Amino acid sequence: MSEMRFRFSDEQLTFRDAARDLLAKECPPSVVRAVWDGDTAGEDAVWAALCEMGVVGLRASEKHGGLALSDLDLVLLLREAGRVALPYPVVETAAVAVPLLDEIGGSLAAEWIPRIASGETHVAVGLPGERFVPAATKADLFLLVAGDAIHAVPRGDLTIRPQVSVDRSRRLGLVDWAPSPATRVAEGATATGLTELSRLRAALGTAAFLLGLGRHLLDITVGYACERHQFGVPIGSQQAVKHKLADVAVALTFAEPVVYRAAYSLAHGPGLADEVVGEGVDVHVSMAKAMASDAAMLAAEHALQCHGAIGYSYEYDLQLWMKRVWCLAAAHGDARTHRSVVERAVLG
Amino acid sequence: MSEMRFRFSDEQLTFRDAARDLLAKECPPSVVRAVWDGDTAGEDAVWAALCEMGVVGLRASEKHGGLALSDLDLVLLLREAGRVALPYPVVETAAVAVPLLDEIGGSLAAEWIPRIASGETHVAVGLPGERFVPAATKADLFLLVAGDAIHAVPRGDLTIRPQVSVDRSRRLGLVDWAPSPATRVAEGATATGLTELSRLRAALGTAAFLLGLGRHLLDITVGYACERHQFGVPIGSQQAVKHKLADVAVALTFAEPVVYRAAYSLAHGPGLADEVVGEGVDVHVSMAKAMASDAAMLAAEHALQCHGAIGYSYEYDLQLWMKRVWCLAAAHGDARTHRSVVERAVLG
Amino acid sequence: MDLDFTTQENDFRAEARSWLEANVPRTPLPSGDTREGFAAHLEWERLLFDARWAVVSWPVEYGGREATLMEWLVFEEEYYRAGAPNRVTQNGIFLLAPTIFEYGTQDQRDRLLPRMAAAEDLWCQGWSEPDVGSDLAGIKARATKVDGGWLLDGQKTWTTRGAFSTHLFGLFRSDPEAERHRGLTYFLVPLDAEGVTVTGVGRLDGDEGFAEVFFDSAFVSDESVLGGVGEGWKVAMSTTGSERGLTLRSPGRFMATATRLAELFRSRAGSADDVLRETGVKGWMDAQAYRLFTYQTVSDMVETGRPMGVESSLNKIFWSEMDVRLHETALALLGVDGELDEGSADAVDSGAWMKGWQFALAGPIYAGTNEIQRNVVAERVLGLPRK
Amino acid sequence: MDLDFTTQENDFRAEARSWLEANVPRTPLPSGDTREGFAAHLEWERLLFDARWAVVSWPVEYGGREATLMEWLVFEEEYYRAGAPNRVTQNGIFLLAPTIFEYGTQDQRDRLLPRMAAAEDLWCQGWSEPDVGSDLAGIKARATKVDGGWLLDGQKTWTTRGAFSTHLFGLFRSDPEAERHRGLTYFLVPLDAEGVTVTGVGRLDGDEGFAEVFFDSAFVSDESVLGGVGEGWKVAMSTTGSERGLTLRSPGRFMATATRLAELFRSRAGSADDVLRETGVKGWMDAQAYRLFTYQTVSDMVETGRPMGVESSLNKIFWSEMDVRLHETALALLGVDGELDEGSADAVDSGAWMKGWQFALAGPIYAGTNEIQRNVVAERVLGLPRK
Repeated sequence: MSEMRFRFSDEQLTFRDAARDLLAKECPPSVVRAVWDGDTAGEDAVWAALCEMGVVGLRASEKHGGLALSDLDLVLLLREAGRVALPYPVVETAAVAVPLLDEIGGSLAAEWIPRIASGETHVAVGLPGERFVPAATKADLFLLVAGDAIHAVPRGDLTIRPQVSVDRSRRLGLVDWAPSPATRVAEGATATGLTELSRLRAALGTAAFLLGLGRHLLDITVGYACERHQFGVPIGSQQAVKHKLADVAVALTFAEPVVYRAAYSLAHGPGLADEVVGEGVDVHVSMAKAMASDAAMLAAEHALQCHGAIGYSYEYDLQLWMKRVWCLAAAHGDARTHRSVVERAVLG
Repeated sequence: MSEMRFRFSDEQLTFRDAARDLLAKECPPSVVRAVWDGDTAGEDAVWAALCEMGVVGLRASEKHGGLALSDLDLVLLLREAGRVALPYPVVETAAVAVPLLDEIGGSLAAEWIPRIASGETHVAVGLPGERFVPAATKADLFLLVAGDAIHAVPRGDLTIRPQVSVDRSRRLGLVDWAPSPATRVAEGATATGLTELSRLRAALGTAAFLLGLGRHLLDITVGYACERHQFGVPIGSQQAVKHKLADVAVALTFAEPVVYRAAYSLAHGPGLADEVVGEGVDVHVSMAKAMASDAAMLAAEHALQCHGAIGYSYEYDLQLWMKRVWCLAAAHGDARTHRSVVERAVLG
Repeated sequence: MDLDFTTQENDFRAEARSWLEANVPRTPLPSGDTREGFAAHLEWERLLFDARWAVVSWPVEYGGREATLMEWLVFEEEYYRAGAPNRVTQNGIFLLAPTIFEYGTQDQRDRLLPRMAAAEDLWCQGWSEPDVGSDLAGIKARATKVDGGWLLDGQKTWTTRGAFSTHLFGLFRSDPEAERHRGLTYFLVPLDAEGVTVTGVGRLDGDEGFAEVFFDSAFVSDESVLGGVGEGWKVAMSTTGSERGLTLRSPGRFMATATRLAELFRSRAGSADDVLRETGVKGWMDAQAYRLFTYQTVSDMVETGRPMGVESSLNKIFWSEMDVRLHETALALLGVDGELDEGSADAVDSGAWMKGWQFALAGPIYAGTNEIQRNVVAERVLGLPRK
Repeated sequence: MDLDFTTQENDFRAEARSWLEANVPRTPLPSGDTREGFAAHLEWERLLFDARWAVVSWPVEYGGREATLMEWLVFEEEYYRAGAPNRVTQNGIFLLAPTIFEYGTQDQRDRLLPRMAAAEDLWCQGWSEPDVGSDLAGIKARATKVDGGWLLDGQKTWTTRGAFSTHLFGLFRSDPEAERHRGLTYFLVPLDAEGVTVTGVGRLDGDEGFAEVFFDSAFVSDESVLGGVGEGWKVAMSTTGSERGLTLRSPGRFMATATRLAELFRSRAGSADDVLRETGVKGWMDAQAYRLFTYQTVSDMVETGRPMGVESSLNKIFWSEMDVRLHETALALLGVDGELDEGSADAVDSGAWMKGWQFALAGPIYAGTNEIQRNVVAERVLGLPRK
């Protein structure tokens, strides 16, 4: 190819399609709702299938049984996980913990990565600025940051105070623990660099997940607006509904390439030379999280508005996606926080 | 009356109606457009009529030939002046310069107020933060602030560098002058207090004028949307047009009482006791200017959008109102600047 | 214009404030939209009634104080400032009662209003039906004339607190031949009547706040008709006017929310950037504007005697969207703490902002969606063509 | 995915940049929408043509370089970065030419395209008519068949730069019996033909940028028909597709605006509060997003061969509203200096932001208002029902 090329490879698209098919089959809304009610059998089955497909270990090197693929290879899969509102913290696991363990290496990686990637055990991540750890009650190993060190803490060495999120599938916990030399697995500049990288991966992965949530909200709202009649016509024939949904389509459509570019930057460094301002990977990731958060929030707001009263009911599935958007738009840096990163780089 | 009462008196409403009738007759769009082209005959006639009606000297005390009325009595008249996009700087003259001269008093007031209130001569005002003086080429007397002193400078003692505003009727000038003891008419705490008061009056008067501009933009757009047909129906039957204009109606409707309350505060001090935060007159005026600026800007934006191409043409009168809104929304403190005043008082 | 309250108004405020300070529960009641919470709220309602604060603007003989509209606004400001519980009786007191005052017979007034004020009868509204939503003219539930009364059939849905109420008011089609808004009659229905079944439905925030009500040849007497057979549309419009207008959403509620938001900003000064502060101050200004608009409107009503008209649609759009933005700003300020719900160990203000946000989200939807309200403003306030 | 430009692309960029640096006028030309400015722009256009930068993606024999789509994007970035003049030939080159390439005869291509590229023929578009606006199917101007050609009658309006052009392209109703979008034919009309009268009309910013064109039995030859008699609708849709799509609004233009805005922020750091800075950075991010979206779309077109489709409506909504916000932010940053117009003694950047703001305001209106574009997105991209 003699041209610059902003397009996923056929392999990447094929992998995405396979993940989409698997998730559509294994993770219907009933599985998400079951997790709300404390029943994780469905969730465990989806997770096992994703592990088997290689999604969870995708970022691990081959010596740890992974696929040795990049953030760019993962980004479309996380978007697919968002479409079905996968209740498991896939971003923290596959996009953050696995590559972090791999980069720390040694016996820690050798011992844990294969077990995590196979679904045999679970890992949780606590980054600076994130007060609560998702699915904390599920994890056997906690990767936690204290000062300029990273610690790997087994479940037995800490206590968890559970929190109730508006999205019950989040299963948040406040982790109480004491850093010690025994748990320290990286320190100094290495740890600081890995922590920063983990933050970028968490923000980017969450942005991709939000794109999927937003796209699904748009899809089901379009479906509802075509079927639901009021005043004798489908509500989707009203201009107010059309324009709300067109605005969502615009927001998602233009956020998508920004997220994919950020994934490229993480994987291969900033491309598209001759940009006016020499931004780095952090700026690209911040743009991605800011735009994806805003687009998904708009999708949620307009979805509820177009659904009317039924969207407001607990029994209707809309809320499963909407509440996840509320939580993830704030997680790993909200839109304002990320815009301020871009602002400092661009406006001085 | 044994009740709190948020309503203008019958006298105030009658005065407003009389001013409305006069302005409708004396200040059609052709008069505004003529000023753009340098022909002020029509403007001079309107101004003479307003002087005769007592509007210009309304705020002056009786000994200077005024009506000794308050900012509250003036506010509805300024809104009417906005409805016809009166090209003369009525706010700076009737709401700022006349009471300022009156408060400075002495021979300055005795000499100038009657001549200004009769339209025989013209006054211009330069407050801190306002780089340019409106209708500068028309004025015989300039009230200018330098440091902690107020100066009254005759036309002959200064030079004016004319500026071209996007609204040609603004006739802005950058005034070049040197403060001297001979021109100083107030200093120290007195001058600082009067300057602050003048700024509040200028902001409030401009807010009232903006309400009038915005209301007229809404009215003509409604009229256009009823008449203009596209795809076989009036464009005003489209939901997108309806909702845009409904949003303008909401914004103007809720800005109006905020402007009137600020006028009351200036005239009588803050009423409506038992407010949660003890705000002062400055906060009330800032709320007024912020909300009126935003509402008028929304009215201008949606007016142009609903008019389509014809609104974009120089020959169509819409632009006369729209461009005035652009200028006055920024003049005497824009919405952000005024909101920051409220912000400091309310959020600490 | 005189924006200073009179001595009488200030005295009224002082009396209300002092009673509320002494009586409002120290810890917030559980949600009135759960079964336990509702019981706690009933206790509060009866305490209010006994002290004659339940229906301040009503005649003395029905339990009120014959307060002026201004005094009612003052009371509401004090009520919400004190953090007093939401009124679980509001559907009756604020929506149905004005209609009974206007259209009810003397017998209906004497019989129904005192029990409503005392929270002995608990009213829910039956407007929406499956596939009808905001389009009231499409109502399908039927009323069939029989000897001495009517048989009701059909289904009502999205009935707020229906599962905890004793009575329902709503429209039924009494003339099967008539179309759209003709042939409807306004009925007052005891929910313990034979043939009536009430099923609770969960709401966004998890509370059982909604109900579906099924009618299967449920018999009601002729005295259950409010305002005349076939007059239902006209009568209902007066009630929905109340819902959308002044009475349900008094400015005191939003002033209180805005004040709590300002306090939240002050208590978390470190986490509020200027962008968020500007959003916060916008919300606070809007709450002020809503208060000023309301006082202006009420002054006008008092002086001219004209009732609140179609401009209540402007009102509904403004307060409902303001309420969403106020809560949204609070959640943004809370950051990662924002998602914590009621009952979470570390939730700020017991998760009240998240709860309030979900409640606020219903605002633009219920009582005629804001899209419909914008059509109403465009067509009936501005005079744009219908179609 | 490979987001690094190839050596060939980088070389192309370097060549363009170096030529533009050497040749772009040091001081901005007067507006091309005034009579004097237009003449100055024509000189520039001919300079561009002589250096073969006028139509980089066209065949060499018509004056181009057969540049790839990617290279065209690169050229546009360099063009706007260099602050080069707006193209007064754009209606011909970007709107008409793609249609001639697709529907024209070989003779039409050979005859018209080189003169268009060289700015010898200057084309304006004749879409709008009085009372027609964006509703092209309602066109009333008529074409009547006569021996050897056609007689044109009627009026076209809002014709950009019509007063300075030599030719017009547009739709005329050739079958008076047919309704709406049937029976229309696409004509190429010399404006010096007998029976054609052109009248300039002022635009918002005061320039004589519009024209009305009157046809009074104006004769044109059979060779003036583009794409077949009665095929006008189909042919025109391809042109309006171009207008709304990629070709007219290349990302380079908005990147350049966003960059100038960032420079304005840096130069006026004292007057920019955080609220305004956030607005500024949003605009900058949108311009980036637009660039990324465009590269993604072009990559897709290159790889799959499919043309730009209905998603061009998404495009139009996005760039036109972004352009308004970018200029609005600049004016807010300028504060009381913002209202100064071109030619004002103390105007910042010679009043370019105020001028650009007025130009940007046309974006959401022209080429199908954004309301219509939102309908198109809803119906044709999302599949919502038409009515």
